Amino acid sequence: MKQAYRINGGLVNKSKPIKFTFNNKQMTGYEGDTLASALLANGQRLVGRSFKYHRPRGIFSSGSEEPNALVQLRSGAHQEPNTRATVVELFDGLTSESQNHRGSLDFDIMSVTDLLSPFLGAGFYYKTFMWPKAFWEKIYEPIIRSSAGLGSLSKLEDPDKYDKGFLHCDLLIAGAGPSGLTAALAAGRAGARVIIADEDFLLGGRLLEEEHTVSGISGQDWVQKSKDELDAMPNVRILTRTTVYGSYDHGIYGALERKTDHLADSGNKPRQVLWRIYSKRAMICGGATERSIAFPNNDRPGIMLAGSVRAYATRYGVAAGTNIAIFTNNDSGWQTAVELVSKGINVTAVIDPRDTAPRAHIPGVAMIMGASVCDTQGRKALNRITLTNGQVLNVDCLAVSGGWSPNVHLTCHQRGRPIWNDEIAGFVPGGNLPVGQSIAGASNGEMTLGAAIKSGHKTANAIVKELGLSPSRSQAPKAEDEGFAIMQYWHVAGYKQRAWIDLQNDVTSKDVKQSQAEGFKSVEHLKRYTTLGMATDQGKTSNILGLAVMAEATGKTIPETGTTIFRPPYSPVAIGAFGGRERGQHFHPTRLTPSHNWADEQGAEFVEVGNWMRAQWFPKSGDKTWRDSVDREVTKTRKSVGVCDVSTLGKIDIKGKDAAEFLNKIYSNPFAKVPVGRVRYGLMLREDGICYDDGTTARLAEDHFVMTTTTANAVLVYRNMEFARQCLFPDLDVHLISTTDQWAQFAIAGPKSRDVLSKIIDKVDMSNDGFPFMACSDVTVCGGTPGRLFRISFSGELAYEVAVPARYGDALIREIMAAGEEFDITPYGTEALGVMRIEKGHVTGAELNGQMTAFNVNMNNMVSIKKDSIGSVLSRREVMVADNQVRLVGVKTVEKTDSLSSGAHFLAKNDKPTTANDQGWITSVCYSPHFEQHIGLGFLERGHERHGEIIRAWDGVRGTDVLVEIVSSHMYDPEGGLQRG
Amino acid sequence: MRYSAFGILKQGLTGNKGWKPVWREPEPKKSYDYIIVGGGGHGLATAHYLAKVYGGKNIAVLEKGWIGSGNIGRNTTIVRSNYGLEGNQPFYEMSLKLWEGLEQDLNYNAMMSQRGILNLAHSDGQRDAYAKRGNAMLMSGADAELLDRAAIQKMCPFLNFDNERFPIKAGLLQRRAGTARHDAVAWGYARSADLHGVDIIQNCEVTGFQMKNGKCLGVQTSKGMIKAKKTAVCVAGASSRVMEKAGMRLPIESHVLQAFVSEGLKPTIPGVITYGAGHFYVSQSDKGGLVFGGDLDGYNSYAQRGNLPVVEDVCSGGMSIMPMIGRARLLRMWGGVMDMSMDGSPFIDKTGIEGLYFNGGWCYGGFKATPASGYCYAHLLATDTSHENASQMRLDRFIRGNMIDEKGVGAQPNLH
Amino acid sequence: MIINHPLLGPRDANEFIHLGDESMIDRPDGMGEHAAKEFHEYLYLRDNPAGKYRELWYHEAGDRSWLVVTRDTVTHEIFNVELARDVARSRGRSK
Amino acid sequence: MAKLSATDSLGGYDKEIGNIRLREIANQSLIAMAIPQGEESKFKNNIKNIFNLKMPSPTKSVKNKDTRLLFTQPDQIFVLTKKTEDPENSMAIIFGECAYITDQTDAWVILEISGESSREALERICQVDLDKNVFQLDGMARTSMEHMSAIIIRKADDTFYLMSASSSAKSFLHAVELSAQHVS
Repeated sequence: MKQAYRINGGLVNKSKPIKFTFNNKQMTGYEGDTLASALLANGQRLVGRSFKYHRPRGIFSSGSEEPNALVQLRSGAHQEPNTRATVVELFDGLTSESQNHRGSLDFDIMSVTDLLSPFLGAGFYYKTFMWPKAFWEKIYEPIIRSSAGLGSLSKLEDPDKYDKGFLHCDLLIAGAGPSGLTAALAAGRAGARVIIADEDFLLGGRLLEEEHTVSGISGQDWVQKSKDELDAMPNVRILTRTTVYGSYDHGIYGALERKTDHLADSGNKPRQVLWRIYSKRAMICGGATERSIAFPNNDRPGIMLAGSVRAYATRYGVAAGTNIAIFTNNDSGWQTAVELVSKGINVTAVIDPRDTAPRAHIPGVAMIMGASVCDTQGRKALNRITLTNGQVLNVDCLAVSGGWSPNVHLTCHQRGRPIWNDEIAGFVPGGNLPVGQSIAGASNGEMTLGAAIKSGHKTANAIVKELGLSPSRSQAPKAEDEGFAIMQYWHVAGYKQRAWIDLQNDVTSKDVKQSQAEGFKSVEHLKRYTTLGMATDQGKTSNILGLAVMAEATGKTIPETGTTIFRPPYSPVAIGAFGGRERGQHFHPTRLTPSHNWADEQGAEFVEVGNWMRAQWFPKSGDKTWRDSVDREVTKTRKSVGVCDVSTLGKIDIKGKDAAEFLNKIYSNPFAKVPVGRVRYGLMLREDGICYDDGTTARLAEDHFVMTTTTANAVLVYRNMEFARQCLFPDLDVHLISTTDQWAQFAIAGPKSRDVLSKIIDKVDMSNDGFPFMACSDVTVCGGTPGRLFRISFSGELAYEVAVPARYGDALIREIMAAGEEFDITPYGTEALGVMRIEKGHVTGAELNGQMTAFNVNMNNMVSIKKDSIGSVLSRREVMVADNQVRLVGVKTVEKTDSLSSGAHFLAKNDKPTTANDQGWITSVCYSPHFEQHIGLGFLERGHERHGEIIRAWDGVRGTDVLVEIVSSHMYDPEGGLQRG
Repeated sequence: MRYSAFGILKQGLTGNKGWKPVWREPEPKKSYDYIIVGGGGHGLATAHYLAKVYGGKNIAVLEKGWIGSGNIGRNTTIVRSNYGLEGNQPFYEMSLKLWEGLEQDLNYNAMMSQRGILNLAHSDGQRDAYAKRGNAMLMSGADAELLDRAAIQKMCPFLNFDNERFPIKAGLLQRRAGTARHDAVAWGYARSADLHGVDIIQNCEVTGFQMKNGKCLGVQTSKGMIKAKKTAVCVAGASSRVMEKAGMRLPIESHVLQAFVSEGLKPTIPGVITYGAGHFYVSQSDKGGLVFGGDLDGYNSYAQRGNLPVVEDVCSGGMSIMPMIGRARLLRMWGGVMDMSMDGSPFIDKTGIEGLYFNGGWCYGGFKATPASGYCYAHLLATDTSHENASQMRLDRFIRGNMIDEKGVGAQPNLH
Repeated sequence: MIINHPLLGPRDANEFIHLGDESMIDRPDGMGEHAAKEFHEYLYLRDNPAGKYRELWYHEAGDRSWLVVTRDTVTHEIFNVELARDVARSRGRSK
Repeated sequence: MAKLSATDSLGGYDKEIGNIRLREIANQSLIAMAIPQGEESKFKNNIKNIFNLKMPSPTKSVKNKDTRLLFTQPDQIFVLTKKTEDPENSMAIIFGECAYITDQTDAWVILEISGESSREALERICQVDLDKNVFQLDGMARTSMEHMSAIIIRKADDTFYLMSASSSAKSFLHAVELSAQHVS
């Protein structure tokens, strides 16, 4: 198909043809085209369907404000829905498809909704679908749902990469049109660190789309000259294809750079990079967006924004039609006419509602003043328009200009409100701008080229001064001030046909009026009731029109009617870009224990514990299930000896003259008098009296303690201790540093643990008297490696923990296994660890879940009332120590063959499962090889005095209900003889 | 006017010219029996139930801006009753039951859509915590199911099952949960309250309370003094600012919570899904937008806008559990001011001041609570006793040590 | 947001953890006569101002300093940043 | 019994990606020194006497031939120096009462990134301003990269030390490698 609408000129490279498809139709465009310009060049009028009424729609604009021309770009996993054809750079092999139709684009069966439109006006959902009651869920809603949305996701993993980055500058310039470029030159010449970003793939803005003279040369040449100068400045960074999408606190801006979207293949590089830009100052040079006029049937393919028709001719060398009429309420429409004619495009007429003399003399063009367009024909492409003066014109393109709206979005992202400017009939930035932000050019209401360039120059120089630099002596480029006079004319009223305001969401002037009639007068109500401006174009071309029609209906002025809040992003940003590289395996960092490689060699199963990977169990050949492995690990450890990597436990080095006094405030139990060479178990409360962590803390010297925390709370405990140190007790001489990663630490447990360790530890009296339960000491291991030895037990057996610097961990585990071989030592994982601690009745995160007090876990005697420690006061509140509180208990199944499940609730034998009958719940369960049955821990109302009772463990969501006996939580070796032995 | 199929047909055929205002715009009277301060979802629901269920007469709702301008129109529209604690669960289940009958009760379609909520668990501990919660839900008469990995894969094949940093172990499913059209809830309650004679007064800011020897006699407003036998404050994020005028300090901080919506997409996601290993939850609206969110920004704020770190954190969570959404575009981000209480649970209670009542501390769970909150608040106003399902939502619970801390993170609002 | 650290200069707020009101420094005496009442007010009741607010931040990804930041909760403007330890001492805290 | 042999976090990684070189630095000891309250001046003098260095500023490290001092916390500095077997003890002996010393050698992994594009690569993970004129020679910052806490030191023109937790060394390496690949 040849490019019938291609004309001479333009910035496309006609020596570089590019093949692409639309709805599988092969077409050709040129390098420098957008998908939209190429479609127009190929005469493709109908490109999509509207959201609600499935009306045929064509390309409306030439920028990111496009409401109609949304396509599904690429295919397969790369399919990208709702992509604006007007901003897609054409690349070889591009494939695109139209959206939101059932059947073909030309024959969309859903267009029946258009016939039903009288019944589907504003807010119709809320008034209907209610009868009969059952129908809403089963019939109406599924139907509404199925017709929702525009394009579709592939439902496959996004195959592209995304990245993020951080940039710093003195001055960020958003927009590289005339004012932005001028500003960049001024600031760059003054030596400021400048970042200038533009969403387009070329610099220049309107200077590419309109013919102007700047400082005596053509606008396009001036752009090139400026670009060359900026490229040569090391202090200036140019970001094209980069949308500054949001303004955030303290000079931070979000920007999205499209790195490979314009290429057929990303080459395994990130598709897009999300920049966080830290700026001292920022200039918004975002230009202005043209808007339409609400006249009957103003939504047909071929009805476009006038400035865009001009842009397609001048930048892309494409005529938007063969017979073009222009309908404008302002002078820019006339400039469009002049420029089109100069390019040999046939302009039939300029229609202007103003009762003045024509705004320009254009030979061969009917200049119809004081008239408007009041109807149009052509279902899938415009072919005729009717004017209020009765004239009928045969045209295939109607270029409409309702005036220009300054792009104030970035100036309002921090909830600032723009103010109305009658002269330009648009909102301009208000007084309450984001800190450090200035605006120049059309986005500041300076609508003429001359004014835009002047303000860019002036504003940049002012900023340069604020930055403490001296402005360069260069003058602002010269350009003329073209006319921009406008009549505030929004709506061709008094006709019964629908006049569209929001093209994508199908909001018409009727909907706005109905919304007003029903009392939804506030702009926010209007927006929410009619969905005006809530489509993918965020109302860039429709919001002001909607306001104007609402103002008309309420007899208020537009400023009285107000605007809705502008929110980021300026134009939609891929969720993948915000996600960046934190995906899949790299969502969070992975922490490995010092014995990880060794455990991996043993075929260990690993489990995520926070960011750690911990060995869960060590399968051996012959194990049928994980239970076999765990049972073996437990039994061997209890009978002989086992070893477990416990390096993940938080370790904090606490040093200082006041270290003991400090710990005495941190722990609820006494710590002031722990002897050197001894370890003590400590209980930590939050200030609200709830237990949140526990662990052992060893005193290695008068002024040196080593604290262990749970793996999960290591960071939190450290943070809280720093708070106590700096904010509560600033004069205590105490110093903290995390040593979690410094040490490889192994628990060696079981009757033979002493024998194994004797072979590892250098010259220490390991006898029970020489190194008793809860002893600790600096040692050397394996002939001289510095280490630490603790005699502590989580398993309830005779047990030790030995630590060496992490780099020796791999070697040490191998030595321990070798030393333990004669005792058939077994490595054990977190599951076996769990079994042994449950048998022993030690609490962990399952019990200390942030809701339980020392009273609940029967450790109230560990909250000293003789001292003031964190949380002690509030732990004694009435409800928290009431008799009916739940208390920690052990449970055993009555039937040895029954199994238990965590999360089951306790019920009396004959009670129904109701909230009122709920007596508590099970927190931890396991199969105990020792007791040869399932056991568990749990919380039960008055549980401490109910040992021996038989009740039910009811687990409704798992469908089980078993009888359990309540026992003490200390099930294994309650006297603790073994660990002391 | 009552909405009916016939009415809509008639309007459609006569050019939709006959629609009447959904609510009146009365001038405030000199005095009322009940003044409800705050024309958000909870305030309007309170007015509706007070008038319709408890036969309250002479009621006014005072709204500083336009009704529904607060969090009712700025949330992710999730409706559920999957709580674990006795102080909460029966209340939220009551709320869910009211949601289920809302269209008929209001003759207004709030588009309640019961497509279920699935909370994903990524560790045995998390799974068991969900089991405990699910059982508590069943005990309160709610529905709950514990799904295993296979069942989840069947239901949501698009989740990340191959390359997960934190594998999906299980999920807690409540089928009756879902979403509703947030604005319509406010409008439906307002319309019904108005039909029951409630004066809804917009653009009427309360500037102070009329106090006389420890008694509240009414409110000063931008439209003058208005007397009331009972004054009921219900202003969510503005709770501290308003109650300060009555000399009260609250166990509440105001924080910003951001939420996000994508461009419209053809139906992709069945119900509400929450990621247990990252800060991300998502559903798809009737219009096709992915509506999603995550955690608070973490700092106190009244600004109704947030910052980038949370946006990126939420989206990376989404990408890691649902890698198909990468090419969907984020269309709008916004922030709401959350009245974060010190234990993450709300208050519906009398104050120490006679004639002054308080409803607040909804954190980011206020939307789903709207019907029950209105109902229980109306009950309190009408009877001066707490509704049985809100009996623990008291202001003195911290003095007594009766926290309702679902998350177990203690007295730090930005962690709830 | 950017927090201008008194020692390190401007840093992105995402390096910090936010705790809450500066008054968290004024921990009551747990052995005092009215400890229960004082702790309730200390831990649970907040002014929660809309406007200038003195709050505690922790530079967890940085130098581990606790800071007192004076910030407007409506505009997010930051007026002043101090080391919390200095503030604590100035408010009479010692050992 | 055989003396234990050490294993480096990244097994002595050394690789070139485009014009960027990444390598693990494993021949250094890292020692934390906390300053006892009231001993500030004594500590300062010791630093002068022992290393012939002044105290590092919060944003700039100081170094001599084989030792570099980093500010890590208001009352704490890190000493980066030639690797020795038990630095905690040896330093304790030298400093005695006026410093609390904790070995951190094994808590950290050190990655050196060098080459023309090193800054461009770091731009993708480091939110600190690394501009030549802002982050000058010996400049240092403690920050976070890809959710991992990190210390960055500018060693030479385009050469930086990156330090992060040893347990997540592989994740940290991946983050830096990826950045290098993305810009090469």
